[in-house]
Amino acid sequence: MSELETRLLDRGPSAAAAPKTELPSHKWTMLIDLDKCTGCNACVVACHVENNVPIRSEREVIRGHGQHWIRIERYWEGEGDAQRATFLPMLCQQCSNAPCEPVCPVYASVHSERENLNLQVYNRCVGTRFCGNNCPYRARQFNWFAPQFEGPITEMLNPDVTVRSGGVMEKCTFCVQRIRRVEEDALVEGRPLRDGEMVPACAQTCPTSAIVFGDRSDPQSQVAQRLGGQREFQVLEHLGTAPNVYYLKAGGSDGGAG
Amino acid sequence: MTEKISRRDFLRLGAAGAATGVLAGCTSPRRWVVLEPFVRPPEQQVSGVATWYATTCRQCPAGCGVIVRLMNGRAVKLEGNPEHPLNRGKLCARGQAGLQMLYHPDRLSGPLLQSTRGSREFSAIDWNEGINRLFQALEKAGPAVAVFGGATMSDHLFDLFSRLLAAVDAPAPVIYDLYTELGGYRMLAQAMGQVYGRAALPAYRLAEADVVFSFGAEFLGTWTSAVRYGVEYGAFRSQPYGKRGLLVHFEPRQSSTAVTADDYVAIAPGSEGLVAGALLRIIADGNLGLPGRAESARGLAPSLDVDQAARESGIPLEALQRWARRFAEAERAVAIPGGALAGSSNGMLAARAIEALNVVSGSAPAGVNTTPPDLGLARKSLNTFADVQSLIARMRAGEVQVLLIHSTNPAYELPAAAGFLEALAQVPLVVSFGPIVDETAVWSDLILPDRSYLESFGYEVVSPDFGSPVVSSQQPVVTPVFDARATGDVLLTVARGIPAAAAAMPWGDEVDYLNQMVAGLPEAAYPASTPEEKRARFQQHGGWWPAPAAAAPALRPQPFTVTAQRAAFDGNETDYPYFLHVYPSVLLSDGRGASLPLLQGVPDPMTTIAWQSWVELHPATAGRLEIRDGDLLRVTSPHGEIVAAAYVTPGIRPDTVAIPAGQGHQDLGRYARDRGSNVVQLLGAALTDEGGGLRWNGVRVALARTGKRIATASLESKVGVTEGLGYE
Amino acid sequence: MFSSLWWRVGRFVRTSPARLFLLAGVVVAGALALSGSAAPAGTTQPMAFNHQVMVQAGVQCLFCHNDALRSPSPGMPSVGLCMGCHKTIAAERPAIKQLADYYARGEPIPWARVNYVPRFVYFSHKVHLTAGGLNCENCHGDVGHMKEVEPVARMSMGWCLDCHSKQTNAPQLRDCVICHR
Amino acid sequence: MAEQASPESPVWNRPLPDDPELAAQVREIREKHLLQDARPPGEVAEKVLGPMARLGRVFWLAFVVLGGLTATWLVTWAYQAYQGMGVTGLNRTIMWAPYIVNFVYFIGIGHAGTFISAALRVLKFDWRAPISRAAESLTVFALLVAFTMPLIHMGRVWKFYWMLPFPNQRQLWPNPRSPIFWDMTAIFTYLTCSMLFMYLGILPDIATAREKSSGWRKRLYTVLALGWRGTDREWKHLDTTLNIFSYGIIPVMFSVHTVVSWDFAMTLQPGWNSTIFGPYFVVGALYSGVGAVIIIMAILRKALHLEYFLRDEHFNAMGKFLLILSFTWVYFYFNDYLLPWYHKEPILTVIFRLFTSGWAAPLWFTMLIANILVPWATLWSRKVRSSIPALVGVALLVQVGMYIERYLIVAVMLGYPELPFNWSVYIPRLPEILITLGVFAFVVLGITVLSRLVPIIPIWEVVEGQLLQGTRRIGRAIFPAKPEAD
Repeated sequence: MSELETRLLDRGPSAAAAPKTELPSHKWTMLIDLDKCTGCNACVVACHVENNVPIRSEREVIRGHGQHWIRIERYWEGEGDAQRATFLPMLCQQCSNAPCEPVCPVYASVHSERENLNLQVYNRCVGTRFCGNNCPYRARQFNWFAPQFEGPITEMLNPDVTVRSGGVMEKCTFCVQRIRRVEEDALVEGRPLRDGEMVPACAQTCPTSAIVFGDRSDPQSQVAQRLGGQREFQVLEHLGTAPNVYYLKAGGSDGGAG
Repeated sequence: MTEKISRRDFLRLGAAGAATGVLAGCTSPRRWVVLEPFVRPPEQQVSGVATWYATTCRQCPAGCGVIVRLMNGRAVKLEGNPEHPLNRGKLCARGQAGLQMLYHPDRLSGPLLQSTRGSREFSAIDWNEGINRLFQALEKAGPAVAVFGGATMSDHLFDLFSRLLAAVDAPAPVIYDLYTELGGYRMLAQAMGQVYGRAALPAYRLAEADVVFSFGAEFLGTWTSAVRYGVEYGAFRSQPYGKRGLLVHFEPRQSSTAVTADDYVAIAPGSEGLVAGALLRIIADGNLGLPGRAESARGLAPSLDVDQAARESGIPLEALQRWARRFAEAERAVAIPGGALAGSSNGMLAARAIEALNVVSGSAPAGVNTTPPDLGLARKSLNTFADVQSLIARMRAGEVQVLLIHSTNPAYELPAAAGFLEALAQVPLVVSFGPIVDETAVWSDLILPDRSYLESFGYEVVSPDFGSPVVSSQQPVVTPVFDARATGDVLLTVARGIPAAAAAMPWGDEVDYLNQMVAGLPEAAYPASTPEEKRARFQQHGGWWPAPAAAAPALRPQPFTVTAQRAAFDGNETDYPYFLHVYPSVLLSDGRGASLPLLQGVPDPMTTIAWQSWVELHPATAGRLEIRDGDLLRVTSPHGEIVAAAYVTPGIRPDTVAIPAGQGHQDLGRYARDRGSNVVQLLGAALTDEGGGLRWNGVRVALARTGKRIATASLESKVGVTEGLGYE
Repeated sequence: MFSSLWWRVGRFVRTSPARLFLLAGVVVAGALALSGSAAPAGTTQPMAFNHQVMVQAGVQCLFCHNDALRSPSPGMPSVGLCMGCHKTIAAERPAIKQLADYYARGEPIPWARVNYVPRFVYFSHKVHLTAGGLNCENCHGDVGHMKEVEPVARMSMGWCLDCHSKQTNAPQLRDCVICHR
Repeated sequence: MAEQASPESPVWNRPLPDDPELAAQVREIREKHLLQDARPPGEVAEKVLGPMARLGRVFWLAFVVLGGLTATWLVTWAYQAYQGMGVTGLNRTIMWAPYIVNFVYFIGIGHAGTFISAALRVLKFDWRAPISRAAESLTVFALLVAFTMPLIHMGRVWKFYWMLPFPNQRQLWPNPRSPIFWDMTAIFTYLTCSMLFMYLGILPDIATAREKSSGWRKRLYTVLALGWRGTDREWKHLDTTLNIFSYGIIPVMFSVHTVVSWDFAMTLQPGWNSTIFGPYFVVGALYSGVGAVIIIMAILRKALHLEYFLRDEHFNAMGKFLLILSFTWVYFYFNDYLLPWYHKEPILTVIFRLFTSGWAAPLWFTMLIANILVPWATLWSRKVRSSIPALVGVALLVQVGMYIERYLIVAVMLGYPELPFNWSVYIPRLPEILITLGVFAFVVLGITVLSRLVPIIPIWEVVEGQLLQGTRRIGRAIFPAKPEAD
């Protein structure tokens, strides 16, 4: 029997010993290569299923109440033959200097130093929507009505994620329920997190692997190695929100540097 | 049912109670929350920890491998099977949404009987009565039985249907649906047969390609296996030393593949073959490209005037020359004949012309030039529209007593001119196996709902195979949610009563049949010693695939001639000024996705519209006819008329109008009903010149304002997206 | 009839206003008793299950709640697990007969949950028992000596935070994401 | 030589000078200035309390109509809270529009009320005496409404108490860095300050009313008057308290509306995050507030026949005040537009083009006409300022202009974030319209009911002012002069 089970078997209330292993902190980062994004929306559907994001009816979408934690923004550029469109997957950028955090009156939008993420505590949100207005990326989605999951569809809801009620703000959390589960497993097994062990739902299903996810504080990670190229940019950098989502420019000559 | 308890019965009995918390009342919650433990816990079930099962996605005919995450006995997430050679751990939007089909609120629980067809008054009957009715009809019908199947019917079910029909010596099942027709599966297979001698769906490896010319092939949206082509495209864009390849896309409408391409060429509809022929001619005449290429081009190039071809296809001559040189000089150049060709009158000619480009560049498609080892498994072969017309003729002649329809919706997918519904009247018993009441089920007498693919056994031979044959396995991942029964079991039960069929199908139930089939498979990539272990590994890994063998030698193409001329369009220019471009919707495919809210509610990539159908037209055309977004237009073609909302987009040719397939259902559940319009009603039933396919891409239409408007359910701000970016 | 009752109560009160407070007290006590918001007298478990007897017989927590070390939820013992021993041991006791009934009918035992955490809170037994270095008794009290399990404390946020804020070497334990996601 | 009020002849029957020309001048002065035209205190009180008690048919009609609208406001609010915020016209880009516009508008109106009574009291402008209480009542009701607006806007309004700093077992406090928390504290202080300031001012008058009324009014006034006997000690304390309050309220007024403007200035939204928003909103508040007070003065003058109290001199002074405020507002408004127009930040050029030539142009131009063109073209002439209908017309236009100006800032600018994909246009739906109408009705209802419950004109201030006023003769002319009493 492991040392652990022996301790448990002597059945006495043991002093609340300090946790043995130190809780490591991470710099979760997402890298989206716009050269590979084909706008197929697989990430959008995967995110809906993973995070219990409700699908709104036609009437609601017409009134602008459509909720997608990640959406594909399609912009038209150029004229005539040079007519181009770019797909820009837009989701919460988990800003390190997030404009939505200071404005929330009830600490529902808080920053997690350890995970370097912007958290949205659904049960604390009272729905003033100040954060939604202050997000320049409009990445925050509001539950204008209470979501309805009809019939047995409630069976496919992911038990790891809170099903939000009406009147609550929600947003992409980098699949924080997966991050927590992977961290808990690593913590229990007493080992550091491996790169690629934590993959959000969108990165896992993206057919062209346009979305790469990892902890950029670990130099060996996929993300850290691919950052810093000429093609790298961040959306609305000039606002100083220090987002944690990096994009790689699309296009370039067919033989040019990657 | 035999005395041996199959895996499904074990699941059904064991998992009687899942741990559910029922919170009721407002007094201290502790007292009222009931915690129900299992009676007999299934062995791998740890409440709170996920278990994963491997199975196959049946949302489109490709057959990608899927692993399903289960929490407390409920399927909560689908992911790509990382080991599966086709999709390598990835899934497309339709694959991800497949889970909602399992828990769809409109799924039928138990068989239904409809007194008068089209009345939609169904009376529930139990399974014994349903199966007895089918059995008595089949027994009486003898050879007068027909099966109309779709491409997403699993191969094991196709095998059982074929054996049943062969036993009662009725003609083989007809496998045909709108998705494979719009994708041109059958036509491309026939073309490959003429070029390489083996009629199989081609698969083009892009991972190492330098230049890819795609002629109307939306391989990043819906064509053949959008996931595998996504994986290939990802590799194509990140080749070593920063090489990202050149993708050129020829299509009248700017699809998501067109906008991700490096160069998009808005060619005139129906002129793909002409352009390919012109390129061959230029390579041959100009002696371009690597050594040897010009000679083989000279052998194949059609005799045509390049200037006239340029004028007709709407591409400047110097552009044609530029593309011809790029294609000829690229070491690994691939030309992909797309689905749009299948609908043109000269589809086969165009496909051969484009395949000639591949022959010139020496890159034959995978899955065509290798002779597959004999797996001993049945494999669906798709039928042409001509076969469907002959089936309809048989029905109209009264030669069909019992018609079985599975995983296809002909009442919605076939054009009215095909006369399917009229012919249905002559068939005494129509049995539909759809899980949800769709348009065809409304015109059937008996509905024996099949299980969703996440609840049923089976195998599917993957098509297109990218070089090595793959068989995907299916297994139930949850206790069946509704009282549906696997069609395979229904057939085997019925077959036991018919002497000829009983001999041909000796198995007790589907699992017996599958165990025998799997036992016959050769050595797989994963080790499996005893037959039981091979069966278990077959389901655990999610299928069978051989160890990666060396690339098979490229088959020498047979001599074939290339002629190139523009496709014909019915409807004269004056009455019907616009070409109609029909394409399968990226999310709803050919309409089977319309029942899922996950697919209806997610915006279409190019138009960002959800829940609606639309008519795409160029701003110039819209300006001339004073049409704005959301105006309801009456679109009339020589064969029919529909009303749909306009969507003005710069991504289409001024003389062309594009309408996606998928909406316009009267049935198929609460999410699909009365939404948009069905573009198939505009199509005629004419055949293509060669190959017997449906000519769905050769229709001209006229537009007329109805004066009414609807609000478009689009996610984008039209102003912001077009002018906004420049901020002028 | 009601008016006479009303008159009689009025007379009773009018005689001495002090009785008014007596009447009010009665009404309030009645309301409290009915609404059940008074301290819960004890859970109505479907079967009399006595932890004390089990523990004295040498059965450890992990034997029945066997998922506690490998899953966020400790796992309730299945009816099959109980029958594993009680098919033979003390089979004649009424409670055990009741257990055998449930098993025969293939019905799960509808235990009433004792310790409750709202559904938007994610608590993991695995982490607390292994990395947290805690023991079942730290939170659930000395269940080994309880005839019928009683909640030792209302598991509210403040209660959890008392422990979490004491972990000086792991300040991140006060992060919202530890319990809310 | 100041003409002193000798004890034998009380102020109200001071004889006219015998020289006919001087007498004509004195008669004219008494005609123009309320405080010169003294009447016996009893008569002044009767002029106020008389019409107050007579609840005519017009009052009950107004009460029913306004009461109905207020009821629709509350019912619509309940419906919206029950159904969810989706019933409004808000969408994923514009998450704030109607109610925050009302919030800023009503806090704006509120400021003018207290500013007029407190600041003019500090500056010793005695002509403010009859206006101050009407203005303060406007403040109180406008603030009550403004306080409910953020609550109406909340998705889960039943959890509003989480925004209040109370100790709880969750060890969670409201976020002190959030402008909404500042709003909450600012409005609370301002509401309590102005209520106290008004209540103190009303005490002596309620005592007067207590003496002169009967029945339920008498019982009500005895309770409300807190036993005011009018002793010198009480007057002394009242005077010092009112002074303290009036000195205290002015900085509160400036800070509250600056805090309200920080809801917008502290954000990243283009068009909002400019440093001029503080003073710009304060001046905007005063501008719309003074307009509103003019309207309230005109309505009360008509309804309660207060011609004696609210004379041409008051309307003339308020008209001039409005004109000056219009100048300052224009300065701040174009200061806010000048810089973006100059440095051509892309997104702001889009918004600017939207206002000048886009779909929002009609709104923008009506706002400019209403706020700048009309007041500047008319208010300089005394004829307009003294004809009450004209002045009320201009004031109403100013209200419309200022409401549109805030609508442009909140509802229109919010629809144009930096990423063009998410641009959107806000279209008001029924709940917002009903709630906005209901809220306007509530403020007017509040003032009408208050004006029938308590004397709306401060009798003691008028009487005190009349006592201290005198005339001074310099050479051939007589001027109204106020001897240095305090």
